[in-house]
Amino acid sequence: MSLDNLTYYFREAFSSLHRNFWLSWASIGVIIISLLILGSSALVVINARCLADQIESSVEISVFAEEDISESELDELGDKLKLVNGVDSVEFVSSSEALEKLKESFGEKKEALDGLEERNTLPDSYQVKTVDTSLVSGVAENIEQMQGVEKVRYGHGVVEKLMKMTSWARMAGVVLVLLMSIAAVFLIATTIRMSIFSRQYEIEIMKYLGATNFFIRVPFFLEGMILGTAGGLVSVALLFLGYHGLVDKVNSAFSFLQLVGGGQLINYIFVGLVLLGAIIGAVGSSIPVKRFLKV
Amino acid sequence: MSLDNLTYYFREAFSSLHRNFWLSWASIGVIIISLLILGSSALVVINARCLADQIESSVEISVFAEEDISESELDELGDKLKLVNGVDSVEFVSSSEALEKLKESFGEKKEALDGLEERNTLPDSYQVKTVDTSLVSGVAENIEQMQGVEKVRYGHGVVEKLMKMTSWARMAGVVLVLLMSIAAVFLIATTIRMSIFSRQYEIEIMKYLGATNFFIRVPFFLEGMILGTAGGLVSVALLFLGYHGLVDKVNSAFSFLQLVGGGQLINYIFVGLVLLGAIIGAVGSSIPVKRFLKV
Amino acid sequence: MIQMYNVSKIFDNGVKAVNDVTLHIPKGDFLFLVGPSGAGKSTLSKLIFREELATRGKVLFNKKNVARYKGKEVPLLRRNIGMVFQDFRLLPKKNVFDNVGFTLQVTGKGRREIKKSVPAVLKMVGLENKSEMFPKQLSGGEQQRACIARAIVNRPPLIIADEPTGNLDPVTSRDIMSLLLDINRRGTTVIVATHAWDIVNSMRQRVVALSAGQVVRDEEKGAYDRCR
Amino acid sequence: MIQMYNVSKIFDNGVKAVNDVTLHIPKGDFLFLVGPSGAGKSTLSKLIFREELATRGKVLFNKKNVARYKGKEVPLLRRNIGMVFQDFRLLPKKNVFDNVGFTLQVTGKGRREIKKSVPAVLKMVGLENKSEMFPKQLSGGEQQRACIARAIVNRPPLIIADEPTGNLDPVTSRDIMSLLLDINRRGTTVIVATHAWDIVNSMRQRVVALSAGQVVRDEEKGAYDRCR
Ligand SMILES: Nc1ncnc2c1ncn2[C@@H]1O[C@H](COP(=O)(O)OP(=O)(O)OP(=O)(O)O)[C@@H](O)[C@H]1O
Ligand SMILES: Nc1ncnc2c1ncn2[C@@H]1O[C@H](COP(=O)(O)OP(=O)(O)OP(=O)(O)O)[C@@H](O)[C@H]1O
Ligand SMILES: [Mg+2]
Ligand SMILES: [Mg+2]
Repeated sequence: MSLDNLTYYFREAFSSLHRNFWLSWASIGVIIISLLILGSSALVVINARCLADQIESSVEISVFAEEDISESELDELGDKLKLVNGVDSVEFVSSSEALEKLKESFGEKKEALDGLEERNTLPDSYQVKTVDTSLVSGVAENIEQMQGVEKVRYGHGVVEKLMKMTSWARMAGVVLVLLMSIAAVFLIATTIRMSIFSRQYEIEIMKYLGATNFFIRVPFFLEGMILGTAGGLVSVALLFLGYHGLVDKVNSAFSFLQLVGGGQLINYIFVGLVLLGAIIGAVGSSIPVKRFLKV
Repeated sequence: MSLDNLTYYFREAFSSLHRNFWLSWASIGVIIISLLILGSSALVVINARCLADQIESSVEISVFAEEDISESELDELGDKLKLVNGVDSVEFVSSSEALEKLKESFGEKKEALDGLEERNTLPDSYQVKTVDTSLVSGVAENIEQMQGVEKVRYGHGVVEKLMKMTSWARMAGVVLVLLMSIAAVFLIATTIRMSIFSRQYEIEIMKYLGATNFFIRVPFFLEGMILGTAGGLVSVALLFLGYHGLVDKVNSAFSFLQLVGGGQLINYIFVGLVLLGAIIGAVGSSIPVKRFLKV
Repeated sequence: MIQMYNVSKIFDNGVKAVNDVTLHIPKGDFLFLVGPSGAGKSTLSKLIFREELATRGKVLFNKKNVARYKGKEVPLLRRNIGMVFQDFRLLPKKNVFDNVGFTLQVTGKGRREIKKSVPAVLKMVGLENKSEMFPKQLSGGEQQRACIARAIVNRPPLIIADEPTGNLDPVTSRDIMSLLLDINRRGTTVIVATHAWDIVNSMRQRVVALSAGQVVRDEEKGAYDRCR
Repeated sequence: MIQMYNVSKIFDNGVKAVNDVTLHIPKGDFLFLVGPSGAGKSTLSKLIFREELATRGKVLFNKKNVARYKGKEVPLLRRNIGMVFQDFRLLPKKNVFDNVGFTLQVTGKGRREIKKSVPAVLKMVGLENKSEMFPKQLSGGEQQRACIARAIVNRPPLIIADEPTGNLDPVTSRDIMSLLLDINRRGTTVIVATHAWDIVNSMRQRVVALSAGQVVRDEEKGAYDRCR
């Protein structure tokens, strides 16, 4: 490929963008909207996953020791718990700490429990966290059979429901992003295809004049890449500004609901969107040309 | 408009759909996807609002009477509470009922409270619901000043946060649906516009042959309406099946998370989507023709 | 039927295609418009047809300035003119029958009338076997004849034929010209822009010669050029 | 240069456009293809150009069956043939200069060469002042000449001109024909499908007459038809 050809390809691509002004803008508009929708879904999914992670990591197993157990046996039990498969961390909570926690969870109503201090019936316990939420019930069963363990408790139904819900959210997220990707690819490719459709006549003539398929397609490839990259950049810019505005507002308004403020994954999404735009633009512009080349 | 003309218009519309086969399908595809995205957003928003309503309606003010109050004074207080501006309902909760409720909310841990029954320190209370969540703090202040009231309690910070969040969710919902509507309209109109773009040559010739603008536009109008209605019906069908599948699964999986299963509003959305498709299709097909009629 | 007074047409790019033309074409005339390539014949036709508007001067059709036709009236003007376009302008997605029938369709004619008139006209131009074919499937000359059929099918009071025989063999050309002359004899005004010098010379009708946008000759019973 | 053996072309709709044609065109020939409208002249040209493939029979170009050119080779075949299309086929969004330069562009010629060759060729066909104009802004004859310029600019070994003077006045037509003859004298094979009987008769070159897809006459130093 000589320099002459290279300049020709770029000149063609740019002048075609200019000559097909309306079509170019329409395509960019569609690219921007598609990528915005895809990008927003991805951000929603990331936040949902992050929330699910938080919820899951707070699921613990309470292990209550037999009442007549000695101090040293209690310590020993704690050490053994740490060795159970799937256990992440073990924390000792004394009877009085348990009451404190309980009161805390009561919030404003805590004085209702004032009477309890004198005859605290809450037992000592170990709070066991598992490596993964799906292991909770298995680990609990194992622990129940251990010596010195009176009772094991974890939010049976609730944990399972939570797990279901978070795994649902994850799956739904993957499905959502997948569907949105397909939709975005379809929308962008269709739009570009249509804009090329209206140039069928030109493409055929070029072929009749002895142009190779490659020669005809390269400018379309470049043109699509330019459109796609431009659309990608604009949508990422909008998404970036919009999302950071939202994060600022939400994170300061709700201390209990924190959006993912930045980080690797979000940067990947932004870069990914621009790349996706460029790729669909380039490929989507040069593939549909093919059908008009068969003359 | 004679019958001859009418049959001509319809014949033209249908044969154009047939002749511009690829363009027709591409347009229908874009319409389906756009309306699917819009429809899903609307369903998400409806469910979010419904959830927000549930959360809000559960915000109550607890009113504790002075300890030395007589039975009749207590009743009187209840009646007076009902008359306070903004109060929706008042319910008496006796000390023992309060303990029951507390135990319930403890779920699996309720035996920890076993000791309490003997010396129940929980006071009697009135649970007051307000007409609107935004009135909670005002009503609470008023009640506090009433005779015989020892203390008033409601989740201060929490209520305000919740209120903020639900009103946010509502606003975000409206914004989301609005943005999605704009996006859908843009996508559909652009696609149809593009498909008409490729027929510029034909439209101009018709004008040169003495056809009136009306004569040229009617078949485009019909064609767009057919495309839009077809796309709308398909997307509503997909949405209906998908959503009801989801509702069945979610509602049976999570008793605490109930999706809106049906009802007027959802039917409105479905009808609205079909109408929107038909209208954008028809209008979006006949407006862009205009620019080619100026010859 | 047509009066032009000091008409000039200057295109956006500065080309003066028609330059100060004054011309009268009475009803019932048969007129050849001749001149070298790029002389302004097509532009002059487009001015009557209101495809282009004159930059200066007035073009009257039936005593009304064509520039005065606005919006909804333009189609009414054009229905009075059967135009054979130099570039054919057949509707690519309609077959020959529907292309020719289209001019009847736009005036709201019923299907029965269309089914009667169109085949008759196709027969006149020798396309009776091609009515189901699409423009792309026709030879150059066949497209041209379809275009002529379309121009005459609704019996307009004026026919403008821009180079109607450029893709036709001599025999067919003569047939087409006789057809036009025949239509003229029944009262239709006919303007033919053409390079077919042999036909112009043998028919001895009014000849208007253009050169560089100006009328350089206007003769009753004229010839293609003075020298012959 | 071209050999056709029992070539027939039957279109999808059953039309037999070319019927059992056997024809040899040696290198350096100048050949007129004549025949009534719809006789199959354009279809025959398209068979050589590989725009259409023969239904039966063989078409050899430089001893190679054109049907054997596959994919990437088709452009190479076409670069050897300068084609003047009956329907012009100018690129609507390129101006005259770029349209004519395109055939040089596709063979990878540099800008310097294009800037030298194109104006020279435009001058030959009399379009030196129109190089910045777009096809839509040209008269019919000017478009036709742009098309001729494009066909000859890269000096192909074969030129096929399908009705190259249909929109040209007699003087310009003669100039174009002399130009083609001139190019032929320098060794280029030239095929001209035409209805211009006067030119055919005056030039006395080989004439192949088609009728209903069949070769009905093939004469050295022939005339448009036997009677004249
Ligand atoms: N739309 C346009 N914009 C600019 N210039 C134009 C336009 N249309 C025509 N011209 C120029 O006006 C001049 C007259 O063109 P016109 O088509 O009237 O010629 P013509 O007499 O019909 O020629 P031909 O016999 O070749 O068809 C030409 O020089 C042409 O380049
Ligand atoms: N793509 C096609 N499909 C079907 N029939 C076709 C097609 N192209 C041409 N024909 C038919 O083949 C016949 C020969 O056409 P062709 O274009 O070769 O004629 P021609 O000799 O060039 O005529 P003209 O002088 O009018 O240009 C015609 O009857 C035409 O209708
Ligand atoms: Mg002209
Ligand atoms: Mg032909």
